[in-house]
This record gives sequence, structure tokens and C-alpha cells, in this order.
Amino acid sequence: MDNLIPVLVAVPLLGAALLLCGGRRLDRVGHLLGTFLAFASFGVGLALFFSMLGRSVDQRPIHDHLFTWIPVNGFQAEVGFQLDQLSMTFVLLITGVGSLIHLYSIGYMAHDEKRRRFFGYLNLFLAAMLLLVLADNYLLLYVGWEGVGLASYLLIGFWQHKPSAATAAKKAFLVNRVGDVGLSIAVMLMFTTFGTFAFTPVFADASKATQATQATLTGIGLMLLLAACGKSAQVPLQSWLGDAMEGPTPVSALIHAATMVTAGVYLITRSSAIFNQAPTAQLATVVVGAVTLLFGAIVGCAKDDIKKALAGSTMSQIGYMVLAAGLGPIGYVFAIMHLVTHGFFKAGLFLGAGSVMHGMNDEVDMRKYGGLAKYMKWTTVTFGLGYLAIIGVPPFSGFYTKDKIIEAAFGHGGTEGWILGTCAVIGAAVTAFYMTRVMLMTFFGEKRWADDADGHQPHPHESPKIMVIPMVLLAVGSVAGGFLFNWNDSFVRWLSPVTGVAEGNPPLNPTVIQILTGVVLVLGVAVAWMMYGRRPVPATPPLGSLLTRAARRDLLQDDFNHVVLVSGGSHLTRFLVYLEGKGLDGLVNGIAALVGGTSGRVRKIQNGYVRSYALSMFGGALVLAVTTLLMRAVA
Amino acid sequence: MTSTGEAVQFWVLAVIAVGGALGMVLCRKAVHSALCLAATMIALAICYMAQGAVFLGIVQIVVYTGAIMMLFLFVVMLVGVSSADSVKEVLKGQRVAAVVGGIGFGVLLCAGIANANLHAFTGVGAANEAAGGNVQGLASLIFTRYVWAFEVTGALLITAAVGAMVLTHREATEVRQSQRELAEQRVRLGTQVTPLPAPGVYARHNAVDAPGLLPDGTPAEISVNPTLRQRGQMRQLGSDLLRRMGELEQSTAGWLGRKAPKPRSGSELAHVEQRGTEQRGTGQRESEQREVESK
Amino acid sequence: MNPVNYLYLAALLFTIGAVGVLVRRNAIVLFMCVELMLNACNLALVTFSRLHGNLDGQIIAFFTMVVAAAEVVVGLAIIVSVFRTRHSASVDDTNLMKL
Amino acid sequence: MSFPLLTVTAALPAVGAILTAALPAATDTRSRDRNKVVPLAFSLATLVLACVATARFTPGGPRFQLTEYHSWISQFGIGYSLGVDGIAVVLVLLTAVLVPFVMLASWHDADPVVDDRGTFERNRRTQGFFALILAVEAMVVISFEATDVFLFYVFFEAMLIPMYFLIGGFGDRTKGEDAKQRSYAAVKFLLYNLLGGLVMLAAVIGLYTRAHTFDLVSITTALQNGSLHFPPVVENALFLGFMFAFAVKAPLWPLHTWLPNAMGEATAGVAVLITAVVDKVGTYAMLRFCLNLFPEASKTFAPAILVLSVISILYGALLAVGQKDIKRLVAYASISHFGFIILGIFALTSQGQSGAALYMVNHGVSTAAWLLVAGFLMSRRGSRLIADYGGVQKVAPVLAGTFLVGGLAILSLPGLGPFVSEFLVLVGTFERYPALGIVATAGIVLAALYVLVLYQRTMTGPVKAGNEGVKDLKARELVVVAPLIAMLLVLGIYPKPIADIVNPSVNQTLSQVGRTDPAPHVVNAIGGGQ
Repeated sequence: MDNLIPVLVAVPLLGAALLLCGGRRLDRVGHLLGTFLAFASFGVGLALFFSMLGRSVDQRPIHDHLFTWIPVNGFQAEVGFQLDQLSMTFVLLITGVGSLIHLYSIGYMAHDEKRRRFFGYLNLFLAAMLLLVLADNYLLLYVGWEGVGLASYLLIGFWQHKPSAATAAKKAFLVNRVGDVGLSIAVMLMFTTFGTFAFTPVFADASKATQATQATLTGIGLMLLLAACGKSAQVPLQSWLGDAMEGPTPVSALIHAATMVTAGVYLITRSSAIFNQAPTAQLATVVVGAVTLLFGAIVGCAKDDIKKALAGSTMSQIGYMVLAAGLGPIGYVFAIMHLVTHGFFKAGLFLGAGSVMHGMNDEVDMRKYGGLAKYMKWTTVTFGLGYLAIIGVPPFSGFYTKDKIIEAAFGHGGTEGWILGTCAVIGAAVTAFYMTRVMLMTFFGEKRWADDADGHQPHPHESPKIMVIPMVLLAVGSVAGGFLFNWNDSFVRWLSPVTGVAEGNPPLNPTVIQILTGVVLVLGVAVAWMMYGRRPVPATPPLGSLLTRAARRDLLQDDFNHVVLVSGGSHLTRFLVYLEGKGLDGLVNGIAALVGGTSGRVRKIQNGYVRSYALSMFGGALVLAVTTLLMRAVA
Repeated sequence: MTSTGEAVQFWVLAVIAVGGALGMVLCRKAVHSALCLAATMIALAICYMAQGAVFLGIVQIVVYTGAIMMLFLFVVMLVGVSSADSVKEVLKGQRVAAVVGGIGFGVLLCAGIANANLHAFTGVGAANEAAGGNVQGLASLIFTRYVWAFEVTGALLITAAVGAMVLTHREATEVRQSQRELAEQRVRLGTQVTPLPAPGVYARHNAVDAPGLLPDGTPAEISVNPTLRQRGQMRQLGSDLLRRMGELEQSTAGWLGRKAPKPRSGSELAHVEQRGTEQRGTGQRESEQREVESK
Repeated sequence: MNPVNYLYLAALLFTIGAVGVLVRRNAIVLFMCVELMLNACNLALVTFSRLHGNLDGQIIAFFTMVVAAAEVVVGLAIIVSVFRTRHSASVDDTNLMKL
Repeated sequence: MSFPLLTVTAALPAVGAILTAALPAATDTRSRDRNKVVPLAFSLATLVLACVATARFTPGGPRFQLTEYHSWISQFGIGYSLGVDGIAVVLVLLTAVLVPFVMLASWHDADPVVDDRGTFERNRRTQGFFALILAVEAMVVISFEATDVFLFYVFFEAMLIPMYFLIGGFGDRTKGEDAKQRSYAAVKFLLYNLLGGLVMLAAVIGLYTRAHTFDLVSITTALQNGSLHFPPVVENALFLGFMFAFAVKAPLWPLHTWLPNAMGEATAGVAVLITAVVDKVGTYAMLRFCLNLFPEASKTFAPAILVLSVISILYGALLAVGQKDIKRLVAYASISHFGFIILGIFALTSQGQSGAALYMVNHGVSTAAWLLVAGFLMSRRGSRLIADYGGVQKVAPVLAGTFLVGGLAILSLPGLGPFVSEFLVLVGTFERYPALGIVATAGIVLAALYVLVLYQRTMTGPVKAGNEGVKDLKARELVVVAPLIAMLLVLGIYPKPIADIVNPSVNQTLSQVGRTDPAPHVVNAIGGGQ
């Protein structure tokens, strides 16, 4: 059974290889093959899951060493897999949601001429993501980490003929690279500190941390956090996620909502042994989480593009997870739990958004929707269930998981606990506001769509069954997930052997927190209804307040990047090109010109007159004789 | 110390040698230079002999003064005796630099000699005596120790001779015409079918530069070598000469049993005189022109 | 008198020859100056032979003469052939040896 | 006497070069192809021999294997002595692998002109091109194999001659001002490398005056057992003399400016030859000669050289971003990569040096893949300017895909060869100089920037005018690209065989220099070291 782990990765990898190298002859079956392999991988995952359930708790983690990858003296990189409860959770999430989205894509991409390649990329993503969560050392994790980055790059830029898509893809890859630098440095630090970067020995050494290694551990932790920020779109490396919505919607659902972007949370949770010993890094983590959850939420409120609004929401929800992960043992389990439920409902929401776009000629502006509930019943229902889950209405899954995080934030204790808890509660209120806004603008109110430029009126219609079925299944997950996980604390018991668990000591009674959260939730929904439900939504966006305008521009993050990095960088580059031409080459060419000029002048001595040459010979002989005699005299 | 006689001889010869050398450098005409150099060489030859190098002295005179200097003179003749360097120096500073450098060099050499320890000397007499004479001494060295160099020198001389021939050899640019072809050409052109008339008829001085006379008594210019004609060195037959020839014919007529020709009239003679003057004039002008060009 | 005077004479003649080479333009005279320098050397050699009391110096002088003869022959041939083509014996006229 | 495998490996391409040059000039396309198949066959035969040599090399055996020795100029202790260590044998293999690909990729680069009337211009240009490539191969191979400093020097310099003609004679720009640019580039290449070579010659002679032999093995042995000792001033001067030549060849900032010109003007195949094959001699020579002959000076100058390498990495990458010309962009990217190689060599850790050795291989393969595909693209359109391209992905997806894979290798994507080596170099540097390691890591972001910007501008977006007719890769081109990509994958996923060959040699070098890897801090802490 254990040797099935490589198969888990190999199956989608094989699919990617086949689909990408297979050529046109696979065009007709490519999507089926890709989907089949995704489901096969899910099947293998399930088999491994049940096999794991069958073992006692301390027997559950299994290792599978494949081969030595890079051996250089002390540096021994291995290709080996480790499947424990944490990895298992991710495997099921990735393959499960992944398979559903493959299925959905069959319908969504039915008319795309490059469909075969799309499924190839999706399979490649699955393989890389599975490698990421199954690796038993940081270097192999890094391979998966960059692999998902590549898949993300390819899928965001899938419609390459659109310059905006190509730019967004490049931006995503570059911002992720910055994060990757963090991961690289973290691995190097681990190697120089512990002589290894495999999980087991590093965690063992880290937990024995002395005063001397504390600083190093903090460094490692901060670098891992940087990596997590890049991949999970956390402040300050969040700017790529909004643009990443240029990719096809199934991609947004799978990669930029459910799975890849949560890799940062996985990394932090996986490295719990390091973070536990590095309070400064933990503090940085919670700050990042708290800032991002508000940032994302604010951005989500202002966007009119349905996918970008959801992207802001994703950012915000991952902020919750990072916040929880930064809290230490009291938060790890809830971070992962929220991650899983978020995977369900956010994927469902995105698929719903995709379904709406499918019916609306790929229109994404919510101001041109309205009243769609009439035309798309299934979509409205599934989207609605996801909506209820995300805003945390009991007993939908978001209620269970998000509430736990808010409790844990308060439970951190002290002033920090109060601040973090307050942020989390405010975040919950804003979440309720913007999700209600999306819901109302899209499905309710007056219809606002009008003629296209070419005179075609969109005919909103329900999507085909193959797209609806995944949405329904995900909706079921978002309804029931939280309840199931919390029933008898099953999820906590499942995961705690890996991450450890601790009880916080919230200053307030959990029930009080629940009530408080409920109140702000209602407040958020109410405000949204006042603004978008009661009165008609203008088709052109109003000017809005300063904050709204800033939020529409991602709180000026891109402008900052543009001014500081892009134009600063291009000035630097231009300066260097100039320096290269005029400075270095100029120096060399100057020397050449000097030599040329001098010889041009000296050349005139060569006047061609024999007597002149004879004179210089004579003079030379004279000088030689004098020198010789003088040397003699001196000697 | 050497004898007083040698001292006297040295000072006399030294003055001659240096004078000759300076003369060679300073004379404008190459031929004068060559003569000055010859004087210097002879003086040096005597110096050799005075120093016991009798053989070298003789060789100096025979080979250098006799052969090499003559060669120089031949070439000077070939190139043109009258050609002389112009006084103007074209290279800026060349003369000053040469003189200054020369003086410096001379001072340097003299200083070197003065510094050398050369106060005692052996004299070459003993060495000459040992071999039974200067020539024998040199011969025994040349054919023993220096035989290899001697052989190589022989090869060098042969190479030089061949080299000189190759250098001065002029490649024929056209096929040399045979006598037959020349004769045919002559007939074809028809200007001068017969052989050229011989010069020097009634010659008194240098026969080749006096044109032969045609039957009518006029001088045949084509009988004189074209080179001489071009240089304007053709002897002009004056009316006086013609008159005297007429007298000669008259006087020998009886003795030879011939009828005496009619004496030439004065106008005839004057005509000849005039033509001669014209021709000399053109010839001289041409040669002057060539000289100007060569400068 | 000391035979060293012969050396001074040789030095003087050599210098005059050298200066002559530098200032004269007629190739033939130039050659004569070279000959003068060779002769000066020969005088020095003969004098050295006398100073040292052996004949090797004279031998070298003899060889010098032979070489000088060969050199003159070739040199004059060159002058003649140059004169033929350029109608001049001035060394300044042959100044193509420049860029 | 055993079979002189190394001599034959080097001599075979040389013979091939002479034979190719001597073939009768082509009269039609068919005889022209014959004139190309002959050199290709020779390069393939060389590849076989290089494989045999690699197979016969025993990792962990004696330092130099397959040695050959013949006295050459015995008065000066100069010998024709060949031998390979692990690094050399791998590089010989790399050279032998790349040359056939370069030839195939350049198949039509030097074709004689067929004019409008269809008359075949009859000359020896085409075969001259291939003969020159073979000559370069022969000289590079023998440079890798030489264990005699003088012998190495001779071929290190002689390589310039065929390279000069390849750059100056066969660029893709032939008319007017552009042709002038090409001859400028060729002369610049020659002058830079000659200058370096001259300085090195002085150092070679200086070495002889101290050591009285040119034999690398005897000198290193004498250095180790103490019978030979350089005074520090002498050693530093000699080291700098050698290093200067290698830094020009490698090239290291600020001696790099010849490379963009040379690579920009040469055809894509020749550019690959420059950067992937010839320049490797420079970095390899640092490893073999600088470190082994002057261990103390290497340690003295290591920090300064490391700083220069880091500057190279960042400077090359930044300038690559600012280029308008595809080939120049690749050239600057190469400068950045050479910075990594030199960084690894002079970090003086086993990870760094093994990484550098692997980097040489990976850089060769990845640059070949990237640049040859770029060359195919440029040959279709006849322009080297990035601005002339756009949307190629739409009309030639396979070309774009292979170009992307090559680019991903250049930016060190994990799973492809360069990642392994780049990471090793960074780890090796970080062990000893953490600050430099961190700064160098920034290079990976810049690498992503220039690769993706180039890809975006040329391949994506709407199809730009003039690109509609761009054809996808032909069979010959696929034969070139596919194996290179396969090699990149193998090197990225299972580099162990090559690492196993390289590692013992690296350890021997490090023991010669007298440096060991820093131990992990935790072990130190437990042992009470810190």
C-alpha cells in the first residue's frame, strides 16, 4: 500500500506528459484522459486514506524513499515522500476538488481549441501540488512549490493572445519568485545550521533549540513566511492574485482559490516545529495574516469584477488561515480546517461565477448582471450555499471553522489577542458585506445587461450538467464540511498528532464571541442590503469615497509597485545599459582610440627616407653605446 | 714607441686621409668624391704597410683603389658624370642632427680609445718573422684556422657576382628580331634600305663623331651614332673644312687620274655652314633640357 | 708616437663616413661613405693586430675587404638597376617605404 | 601501451576538420549536403569516443585517469601529457554532445547563395564553417584534457583562431554597417582574449622559473609535500596572471563586454559554441589551474572574486532585461550564469564546486536549447530585434513551447538541470559567505524577469504583423531540440551519476587548497565550538 504514494504523483504527471507531448491526435480524447487520471489519482488518495485510517495513530505517517537526488558530501538531497495526516488532508482536497474541477472544465472549455493543452496543464498542476504536500524534505517541497508556480503561470496565461493575460501570468511568476527566494534562503539556512533539510531531523533539531540557534530559527521562520506570502498572496506580495483572474475560471477555482494559494498555510503548518521556537517569526505571521484579511476584504468590497471580488475574498480568507497558523499550536488545526472548508466553498463560488460568465458571454462586470436567479436556478442555489458558508452562517461550514479562528485569535491572550481578535471580527463583518453585495448584484435586483457592442444581447442560461454536478457536490461539501469536522472534534483528533494542539485562554467566553460574530455578520449583511438590495445598482460605478477608489486599485499596491519597482528597475536597467556602452566599452574603445591616435602620430616618423632611418639607427646605436658605457662606469 | 720616421709619415698621411674623407663628403660631384676617396685609400694603404701589414697594403691598393674604386667610377660614368647633389637639404634637421650625432659619436669613440689600456704594444714583426714573412703568415692562417671562413667568402663572392648579373640583367620585353626580319623590315619601310653610311670620312680627330659625307658633299648625319647626336656631340663640318677637302680633291685629281670636280661656290658653302650651326644649337638645347630634368 | 693615434684616425674617418651616409643623397657617394667606414675599421683592425702582435686582426681586415668587394658589386648593381627605372641615383627619390 | 583514448578523442575532430576542408567544393545541393554530413559524422564519432572515455573513467580512482605522456620540449620540461579528472571528463562529454547539435542547428547557416537564376555559387564557405567548428571542438577537448600547463596554454590560445573566423566570417548580418559591426565584434573578441592570453603567458613563464616544470601533477605534488613553495608575492602575481586570462574567457565582470558583441553578431549556433563550449574552458581552467597551482593565493583572492561574481550575476541579469536584441539578451544572461559558476568555484566548498561543475554542464545544455530555438525563430524572420516579434505562440506553438522550456531551464526551474547546480552553488556560497549567498539569490528573480519578459514579448499577445508566416519547427530542428530538453530533464531529476563522477575530483581539489566544508552550526553548538 505504501508504495502507492509515488503513483499518486505519477498518474497526473503521466497525464501532463501525454497531453502536452502527444500532439493533435489526442485532441479529441485529451480532456477525458486528463479527467480520468485526476479521478484515478483521487482514487489512489482515497485508498491511501482508508489504509491510514486503519492504522493506529502513531503508525499513520509513512515514508517512502525513492532515490538520492543530489549527493554532494554533506548535502544529501533525497527524493522521498512522507504521507502523514496533514499531507493526507491536502491530498484528498487537491485530488477531490481537482477532479471535480476537471469535470467542470470539460464543459467550460468545450469550445476552446487548446482544450487538450489546458487539461495537460491542469494535470501538471495536480502532480506538482501533490509533490509539494508529499515531499519529505524542503528541497523536494521546493520543486513542487515552483512546479505549481509554473502551472499557475501557464494557466493564468492560457489565453496568451490577450496581452493582459500574458502580463498577469508573468507578474504572478515573478512575485512568486520573490517568495521563492525566501524559501531558498530558508533551505540554505537549515542546511548550514542543521546539516540537513529533511523534515524529520530538522524538526527534531529545531525543537532542541538553544539560545544560539534561536536567532537562526527566527531567520528561517521569517524566510518561510516570505515564501508563504508569495504563494498565498499575503501582504506585501499579494498583488498578483487579482490579476491572476485573467486565467480561465476553473483555474481560478482550483489554483487561485482552493489549493495552490493555500500552500503557504501548508508550509507554515508543516514547519510548526520551527515556528514554535521562533516567537518573532510567529508575531510577523499573525501580523501578516491580520493585515491581509482586512486588506483582502476591503479590496473585495470595491471590485465590480465578480472574479476579482472573489479573489479579494480569497486573500482575506487565507489571511485568516495565516493568522491562525501564526498563533501556534492553538491555531494550526483550525487553519487547516478553514483551509479545507474554504477549498470547498470558494471553489464552489468560483465555479458558480464561471457558470454565470458562461451564460453571460464571458461578461465579468457585476454591474451588468442582475436578476440572474431567474435564469440560472442551479447556479443560484449552489452559489448561495457557498455564500452562506463563507460568511459563516450556522450551521454552514464557514461558521465552524472561521469561528474557531476568531476564538483562537482572542485566545492568543494579552493585548495582542484583543487586537487580533478585533481584526478577525471586523473581517467577518466586512466579509458578510462584500459577499452579500456580490450575491445581490449578481442574482437579484433588476436585470442590467444590455446590448453588446456588436448588438448581441446575452441570453442567460443554465450551464450544462457536467458543470452543474461539480457545483452541487462542492455545495454539499460547503454545507456539511464544518459540521462533520467538528462533530466529536474529529478533525482536531485527526490532525493534532502532526501539528500539536493547545487550548487558548480567551478573555471572553466562546459563546460571547460567537454571539458577537453573529451580530457583526447580521450588521454586514444588513448594510449591504441597504446599499445594493433596496435601491437599484447603477450600471456605471459611482465615483465613491477615497477608500473605495483606492480599494478598486488594490489599495494602491500596484501603483506602489509600479513606481518603485517597475519604473525604478527600468531606470536602473537603462542606466546600466548606458554605463555598459559608455563606461566599460567606452573605456576600452577609448584606449583603442588613444593607441590608434598615438600610432597615427608616431607613424609620421616613418617618412620613407632611408637617410632618416639611418639617422635613427645611428642615434640608437649611440644611445646603446652610451648606456653600456655608463652601466660599466656605474658598476 | 715608434720611430720618428713613422710619426712623420703618420701625420702626413693622416692629414691626407682626413682631407680626402672630408673632401668626399663635401664634394658635390660624385666623381670628385670618388677621387678623394681614392686618395684616402692610398694613404691608408701606406699606413697598413707602415704597420707591418704589407700584404694588406698591397691588396688595399690593388683591390680597393684599383678595382673597387674603378667600379665606382664606371658607375658614376654610367649614371652621369656631371650629376651633382643639390645643396638644399629636404629633410628637416637631418644635417644638424647628423653632424651633432657624428661629433658625439666621435667623442665617444675617442673617449673609449683614450680610456683603453693601450700604452704598451707588441708589434707585428715577430709574428711575421715566425711564419717567414707577412704573406706567408697570413696564408698559413687563412688556409688553416680560417679556411672555413675563406671558403664561405668564396661562395659569397660567387653569389655576389651572380647577384650583380641578375640585378643588372634586363629582361627582353620583345622577341629579338633576326637579321632576316630586320632586313625585311628595312625593305618594307623603305626609308633606309641600304646599310647606314660609315662615319669618319676624311676624319682628322675623333672619327666616330664626324659624319660621313654624301656624294654631293653634304654631311650624312645618320652616319653618326644616335647617342652622340642626341648629346649634341656630333662634330660639325664647317665650310672651312669643306673648302679644304675641295682643295684636296683638286690636288689629287691629277695623281689619281680623275677629273677634278668643280670647286664649290661660296653660296653653297655658306648654306652648309648655316645648317651646321642650326643643328648644333638644337643638340645643345636638348642635352641641357635633360640635365634640368634629371635634377 | 704611439700607434694608438692610428685608432684615433680610424675613429675620425669612421665618424666622417657615418655623417656622410646621413647627409649625402647620391647613392653612389653614400656607398663610398660606407666604404670609408669599412676602411676605417680595417685600419683599426690592422692597428690592433700590431698592438697585440698577432696576425688575426689582419685576417679579419682581409675578409672585410673581400666582403666589401662583394657588397660593392651587389650594391652598385642595385644602384644601376634603380637608376634605370627611376632615372635618378638619389636615395630620397626611393621613399616608398612608408605607409 | 594502452590505446591513447584521449588523444584520439581530441584528434578525431581535428582530422575531421582537415578532411572537411579538403573535400571538393560543392557544385549542387546534393554535394553540399555531403560536405556537411562528413563533419557531422566526425562529431558523432567523437561523441562515441567521449562516451567511452566517460565509461572508462572510475570515479574515486586515481586523480587523473587515462593518462598519456610523451616528452615534447624536454629542455623546458614541457610534455604532451593528457589526463582527465571527473570534471574534465564530464566537460569533454558536454563538448562532444553539444557540437553535433550545433552543427545540425546551423545546417543552413553557411549555405552558399543561390541567386535568382538558380546558379549555385560554388565555394568552400559551407565546408569551411563546419571544419572550423570541428577545429574548435578539437582544441577545446584537448584543453580539457591537458595536464601540462604549457600544452594547455597553446590550445587555450589556438582556439581563438577558428573562433575568430567563425564570428567574423559567418554572422547573420552581411551588408554594410552591420558587417562592420560583425568584424568589430570579431576583433574585439580576439583582442580581449589575446590580452588575457598574453598576461597568462607571462604567468606561465613565471611559473616555470619557480617550478622548473610545466607538469601540473608534479607541481601540485611538490606543493603538497613542501618541496616547492611560492613566496606570497610571487604566488599572488602568478595567480592574478592566470586568473585574468580565465576571467576574460569566462567572462567575469568587468571583462565581459566582448561576449555580447561576439554572441550578438555570430550565428546562433556559433553563439552557442562560444558560450556553451569555449567559455567553459575559462571556468574549468580556474578550477584546475588557479586553485591547484596557487592554493594560498586562491584563498587570498577568493572574497574579491566572489564579489565580482555576484556583481556579474546581478549586472548580467539587469542588462539582459534591458536588451532589445535577442542574442545579446542571451549573452548577458550567460554572463549572469558565469557569475554563478565562478561564485561556486571560489566559495571553496564542495557543494559550491560540485555545483559549479554541474553548472557548466547545465548551462551548456540549457543555453544551447534556448538559444538554438531562438536561432530557429530568428532564421525564420531574419531579425534579431525583440520588437519584431509577437504572438508567435499562436502560429508556431511547438517552437514557442520549446522556447519556453529552454527559458525555464535558464531561470532554473526545479526539475530541470540548472536548478540543481544553481542551488548547490548558492548553498555552497551561503555556507561560507551568507551575505553574498543572499545577494546572489536575488539573481533568480532577475533571471525569471528577463526570461519571461522575452517570452512575453516574442511569443504571446496578438500575432504581430510579419509573424503570420512563421512556420513551426521542422523535423531537423526537433531532432536538435528534443534531445536537449530530454537531457535537461534527466540532469534535473537524476543528476547523481554526474555528481558521483564530479564529487571525488572536487574533494581532491579542495584538499589541495586546504579547505573543508564548514560544519553545521548545531553540531558546533553541541561540541561547544561556538
